[in-house]
Amino acid sequence: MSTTLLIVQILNGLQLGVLLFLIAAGLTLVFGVMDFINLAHGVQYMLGAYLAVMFYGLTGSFVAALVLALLASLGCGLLLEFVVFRHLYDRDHLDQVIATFGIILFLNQGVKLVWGAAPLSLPIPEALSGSVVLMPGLLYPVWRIVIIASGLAAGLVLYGLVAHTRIGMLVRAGATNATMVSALGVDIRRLFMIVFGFGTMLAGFAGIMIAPILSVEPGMGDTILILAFVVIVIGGIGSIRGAFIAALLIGLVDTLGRSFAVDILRLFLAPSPARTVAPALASMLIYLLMAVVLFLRPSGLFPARGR
Amino acid sequence: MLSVYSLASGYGPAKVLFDVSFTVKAGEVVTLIGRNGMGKTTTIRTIMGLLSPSSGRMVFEGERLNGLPPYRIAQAGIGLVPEGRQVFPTLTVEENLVATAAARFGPPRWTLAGVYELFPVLSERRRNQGNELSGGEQQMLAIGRALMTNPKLLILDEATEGLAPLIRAEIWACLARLKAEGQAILLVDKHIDPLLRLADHHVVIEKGSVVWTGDSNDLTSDPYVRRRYLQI
Amino acid sequence: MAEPILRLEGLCKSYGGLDVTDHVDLEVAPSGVHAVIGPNGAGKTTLINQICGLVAPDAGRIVFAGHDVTHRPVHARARLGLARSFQITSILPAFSTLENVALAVQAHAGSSFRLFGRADREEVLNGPAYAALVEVGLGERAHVPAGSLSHGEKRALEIAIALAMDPKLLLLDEPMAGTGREETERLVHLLQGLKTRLPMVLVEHDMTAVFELADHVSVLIYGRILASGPPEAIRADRQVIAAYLGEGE
Amino acid sequence: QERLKIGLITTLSGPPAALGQQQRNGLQLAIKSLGGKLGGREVDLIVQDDELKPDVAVSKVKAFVERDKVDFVVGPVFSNILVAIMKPATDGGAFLVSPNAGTSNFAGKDCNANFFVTSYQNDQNHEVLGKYAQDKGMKKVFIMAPNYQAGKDSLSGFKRYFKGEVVDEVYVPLNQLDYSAELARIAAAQPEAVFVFLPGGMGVNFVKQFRQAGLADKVTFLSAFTVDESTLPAQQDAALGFFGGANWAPNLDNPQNKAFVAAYEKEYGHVPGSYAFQAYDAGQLIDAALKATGGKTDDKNALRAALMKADFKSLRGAFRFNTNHYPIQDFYLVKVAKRPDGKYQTEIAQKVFENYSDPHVKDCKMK
Amino acid sequence: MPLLLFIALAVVPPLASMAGQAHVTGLFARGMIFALAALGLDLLVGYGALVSFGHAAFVGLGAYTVAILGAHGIHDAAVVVPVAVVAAAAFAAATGAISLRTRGVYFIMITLAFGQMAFFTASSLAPYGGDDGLTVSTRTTLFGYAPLGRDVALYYVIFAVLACAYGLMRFLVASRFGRVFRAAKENPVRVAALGFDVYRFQLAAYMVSGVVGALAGVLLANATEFVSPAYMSWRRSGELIIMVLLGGMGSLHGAIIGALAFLLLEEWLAGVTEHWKIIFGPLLVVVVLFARGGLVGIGAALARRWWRG
Ligand SMILES: Nc1ncnc2c1ncn2[C@@H]1O[C@H](COP(=O)(O)OP(=O)(O)OP(=O)(O)O)[C@@H](O)[C@H]1O
Ligand SMILES: Nc1ncnc2c1ncn2[C@@H]1O[C@H](COP(=O)(O)OP(=O)(O)OP(=O)(O)O)[C@@H](O)[C@H]1O
Ligand SMILES: [Mg+2]
Ligand SMILES: [Mg+2]
Repeated sequence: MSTTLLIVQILNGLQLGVLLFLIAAGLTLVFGVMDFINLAHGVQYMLGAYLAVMFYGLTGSFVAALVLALLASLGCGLLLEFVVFRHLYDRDHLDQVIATFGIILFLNQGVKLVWGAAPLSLPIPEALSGSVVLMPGLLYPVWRIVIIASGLAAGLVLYGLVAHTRIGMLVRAGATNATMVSALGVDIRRLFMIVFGFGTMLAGFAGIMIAPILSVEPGMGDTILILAFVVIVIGGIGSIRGAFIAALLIGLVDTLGRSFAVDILRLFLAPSPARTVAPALASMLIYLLMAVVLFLRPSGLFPARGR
Repeated sequence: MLSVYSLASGYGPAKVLFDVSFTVKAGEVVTLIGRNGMGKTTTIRTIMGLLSPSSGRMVFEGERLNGLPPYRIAQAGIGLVPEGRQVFPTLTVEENLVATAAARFGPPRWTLAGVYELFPVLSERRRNQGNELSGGEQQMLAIGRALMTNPKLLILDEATEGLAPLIRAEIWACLARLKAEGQAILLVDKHIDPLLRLADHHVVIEKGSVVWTGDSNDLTSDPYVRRRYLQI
Repeated sequence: MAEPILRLEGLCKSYGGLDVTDHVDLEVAPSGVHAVIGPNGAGKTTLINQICGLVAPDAGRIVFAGHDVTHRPVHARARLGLARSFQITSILPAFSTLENVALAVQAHAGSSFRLFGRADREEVLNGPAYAALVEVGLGERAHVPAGSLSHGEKRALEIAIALAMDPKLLLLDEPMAGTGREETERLVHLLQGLKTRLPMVLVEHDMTAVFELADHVSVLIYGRILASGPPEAIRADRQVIAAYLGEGE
Repeated sequence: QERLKIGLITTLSGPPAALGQQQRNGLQLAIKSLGGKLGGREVDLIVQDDELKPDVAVSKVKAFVERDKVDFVVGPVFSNILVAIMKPATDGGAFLVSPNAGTSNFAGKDCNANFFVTSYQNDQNHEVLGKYAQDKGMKKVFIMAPNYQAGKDSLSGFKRYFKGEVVDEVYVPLNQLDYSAELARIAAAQPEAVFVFLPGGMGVNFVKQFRQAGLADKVTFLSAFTVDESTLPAQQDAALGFFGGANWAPNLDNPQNKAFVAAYEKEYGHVPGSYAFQAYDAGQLIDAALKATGGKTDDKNALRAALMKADFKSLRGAFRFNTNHYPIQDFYLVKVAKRPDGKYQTEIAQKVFENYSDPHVKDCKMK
Repeated sequence: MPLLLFIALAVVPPLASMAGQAHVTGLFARGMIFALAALGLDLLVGYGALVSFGHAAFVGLGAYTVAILGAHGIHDAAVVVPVAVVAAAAFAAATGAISLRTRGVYFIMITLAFGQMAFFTASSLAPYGGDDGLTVSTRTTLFGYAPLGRDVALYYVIFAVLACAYGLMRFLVASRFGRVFRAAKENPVRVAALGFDVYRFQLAAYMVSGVVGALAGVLLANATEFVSPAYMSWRRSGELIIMVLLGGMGSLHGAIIGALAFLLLEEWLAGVTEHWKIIFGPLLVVVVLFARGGLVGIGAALARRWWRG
């Protein structure tokens, strides 16, 4: 295990972390801040990717596809909000779970009906397709840098919005006591609608940005959804900073675990059992991490105050 | 300003209000009096649009309130200090105050600085979360929050619950000042003596119906109400 | 003076830079009402929370009925006979009013790991529970869900629960807050009857009630005991008047 | 004559649904091109989704056997489903024809008289690449697969023929999305070739990221089930020139295959993959056997013997069944190419094995 | 209502065989197995607000007990069942002790974590089929006698277990123990202040629920004659939650109805169209939007309306 490889893997881990954060960002807003359990976040992410593929097919331009897909995601989000979600804000979390699970089934199947079951893909825009040399022996795809940048940007926007604007305050207030916000003269339903639409757009945005490196296929949002929840829970629900740090932590642990588990276990075990145990352990690692974090800090790393 | 005509309302199948009528005129202080569970809070919740009346009429400044959502009612100029405080636990004190602040009718009478002056403790705790405050501090916050919406009519439901005597006295003084400035106020409180000094009208509710109305003099001289609601 | 039922020794608690409880020493006599008064935010609730175990003190010792309970969990202290009411109503909203109280009876009746038999039909639990409800004037409301009680009724229920635990010491955090005038009078009357057999710590802002009930008053300001003594002395104390009582309403 | 009942159990939900759809399409196309009849009998094809859950598959197959009284069960895509349905399908008296999954245990000690495989023994496609790398005289190869049984079988299959240095052997979690960590290792190890087994979406992700990392020009890409007709529409140019191993390719030169590919593309709008072809052959196999028995299914022994003959024109050209009911056939190295019409397909690069049979047959008691 | 439900379930096999639809028996058997698991979960979700997202692990644990002991030639219920029960109780005690320190969504996720660990462990059990799973060659016997050989017999065994578990749960939630457990759902601080060690009550309930799940697993292994790590996947745990919610949590029979409805609807819709999820999904949404308390809630609302005339 050489030092350059270690450094490279650390970088990769951070990058995976930012990628995860990009996906978790919208969920932090809707679930963490607005306190609405939206299992459909994953399929909204998927929908963003599919829409981008479709618009790319129609326009042939990535930028146009990005813009149109974002708008369409927003539209879908608002539509879903109007038809389903607004009736569930003051319901039990579990009602939200079952309804949004229904939406998962519907959209996964719907996507398959419209676009077929085979995986699709979105090419990287020409100008951003190459790689750059970050350091000797380390070629880095430009698009990944773009993803990192957009993840950071999403985080900053979100943080600013939630922590430092009146909209953010009202959303946080509405999450704990919507009636009271409304009784003080704020149309909390409309506000929730806007925020929800924005959250959907963020999900769609993540889907669009990631489509060039991952396959676009039905069900692509399901595993991601779980990962995003892991991120948010480790970070502490409601804390954007926590989600960001947790995402990096998971990225690092997962990447390094995968890369070096075998080498580390070989210190204790014969090569052949090490080879079989290590991958199982690596798969478990993020869950192990979550269990340990929650054991030590039952409300995540950065528990939101006042919940 | 606010007129309520034979209001009936309740929680689902449970009828609580049967016949409540009263008015609050501009610049007036009116109280709702009654024992526990008689429907005072229910009346207020119905006015605010948090419960929908099964019959009756509510008019505020010429606008019919029936069927309006709560935020429209608040925007029409009613500020609420709810029973049980209900401050926003996840917001800091300052955020609690500014989040819903508004000045819908000209320049604001109440600003952050004004509220902090009224309740200096809040200024000390401005960075604390709402749920970290003591009970009394939360009560002050709830009052400040309602004032920050600069309402035409201020409704206080047991706003002095849990406040220390000194602070309570300050609140009465403050309300008197507000009244002098022409602020209309609807009050529910169990401390009758200061209410007698402050209020123009009293409305007594019993089992969901208004059983008595009158001014402070009537109240002190009516033997039945006196026995029930005043210390003898 | 007899051995105190509760003794606090140098109790400290601070949040951030704020000393909410600052070396508090306090002794509660085995009978009578010990009132703790003080301005809002003085640390009264925090003190109660430390006594019953919801908040861990930073330093100091809590001795209850001869046991050092400083590090025992909430439920263990309750088992020793420490009951409390909450300033911010804390009941079981979906349970009926009677069940709320019956659960408290069950707590000291024991055998709660009993897996069979319908608990809601047990007369040994319901009888005392109903009696407690009647005492606070909620007899008629026994079978409605506690969540649909009015605010004042919930406050009364809070007291009934504490009574039903049949405690050795009762901590009352603003029991009169939110109860109407008539109800307050009834409550004062009730507590007056109780205080002969049950020591109490009473935190309250209703001075009429405090001075009617208390045998001993401690004044807490900024986390410190400013004054302690018989009610008459406290009422006349200039410092207390300036910081808390004011000149009366 | 009574209608012939066939139950198809395949994966139609979740990400691998594309594979199940190809299987279904292939079988349906076979029935259609045979005039809606197999062995002269009208066919009722009942299609069920196994949802990739073994217990669901068991329940569906039991319904096939008990409710529908099917004579043949065709399917599934995945080995773990095959293991689960073997007992309920064959105990119930039906013949099970697998158009894809072919686990080693059923080729060897657990071989079953009523079970036929029209694809291959699972390890064989991997062996193709191992043999190829060995023949090419490659020295250093990096190999990788997901951490599950098929993944482990894959890498051991590769190593069975490749005797050069395996610079690293990596198992990744199933359905991993991001391969930057592994790509970094590959770049650091500087092998001549990589061999990967990353089916479905994993393959799409890896191929794209492999190309983006700039490794495609330096390292030969060998794979099994990673670049095929089910993933190429998503991989597109990223996979061009990459190698796979197969018993067939769309451009395999024989008249029946040409007709099949043309008909399939006309009917379903995409290039068929091996899943479709093997299911098509399964249809033909049943047809041929029934023709031999005059459409009768009650004499199981006669029917089995007829199936054993495999007397039909397979799309892969000539093949026959071994005693364990797995095929003896040729295997090829295939390479991804872009067709003039802009679609992508794998094309035969060279033949690697001729009349190849799997080694497990020696453990099978059937004669 | 629960009585009707059980009577209906009891007459399924004769009706099915009369109608010549014997496989329906198998379908309902599977439904009842999941109903059993859902029933156990309902104790946690409906009465304790402890939403376990790793419940499938217990089912898997029970199933693997059958398979692994079977692989070593042990098929007798007298061994299999106690082993499964003890294993599940131990697993529940260990994971519950940690999980119950957390609340709400944190609890959901930490139970998911333990479920996933169980899943990955089972997947790497190479001697027992790894992630391909392994076939159960012989169904569980009782003192050497093979009562489960026939599907109908198996059906009635499942039925009996379900009925017993239901009865047990009914008693449990109404008992003193159950009352404390339910109260802790509403307001744990208050319950602790009354002198109850909330944690112990919740842990005990968690273990009971896990054991019931493992029994379902034992039955599942017998019904499908196959076990696989897929039985433990998070999707399965999620489906169990959905079953409980669909039926209406906190009523026990709701869980049974939910599981049966979920599986039968799935079976039926899948027969209608391959794209059945496009119908099933919105159906779930509609159930939530128009009824509180799941199918049981709808039933109650309809009954009320009918009552009023
Ligand atoms: N959420 C509710 N659901 C059902 N009934 C309720 C609800 N809230 C209050 N009630 C009932 O309505 C009646 C009136 O309650 P209300 O809160 O208006 O009384 P109040 O006069 O404000 O009393 P208090 O002085 O105790 O606050 C009470 O009998 C109470 O039990
Ligand atoms: N968790 C916390 N974090 C930070 N500050 C806290 C926290 N809890 C309480 N405080 C502060 O400690 C002080 C004492 O609070 P406490 O609730 O004990 O007051 P109190 O004497 O009961 O007042 P009141 O009469 O108003 O109920 C308050 O100023 C409050 O803001
Ligand atoms: Mg009230
Ligand atoms: Mg207090």
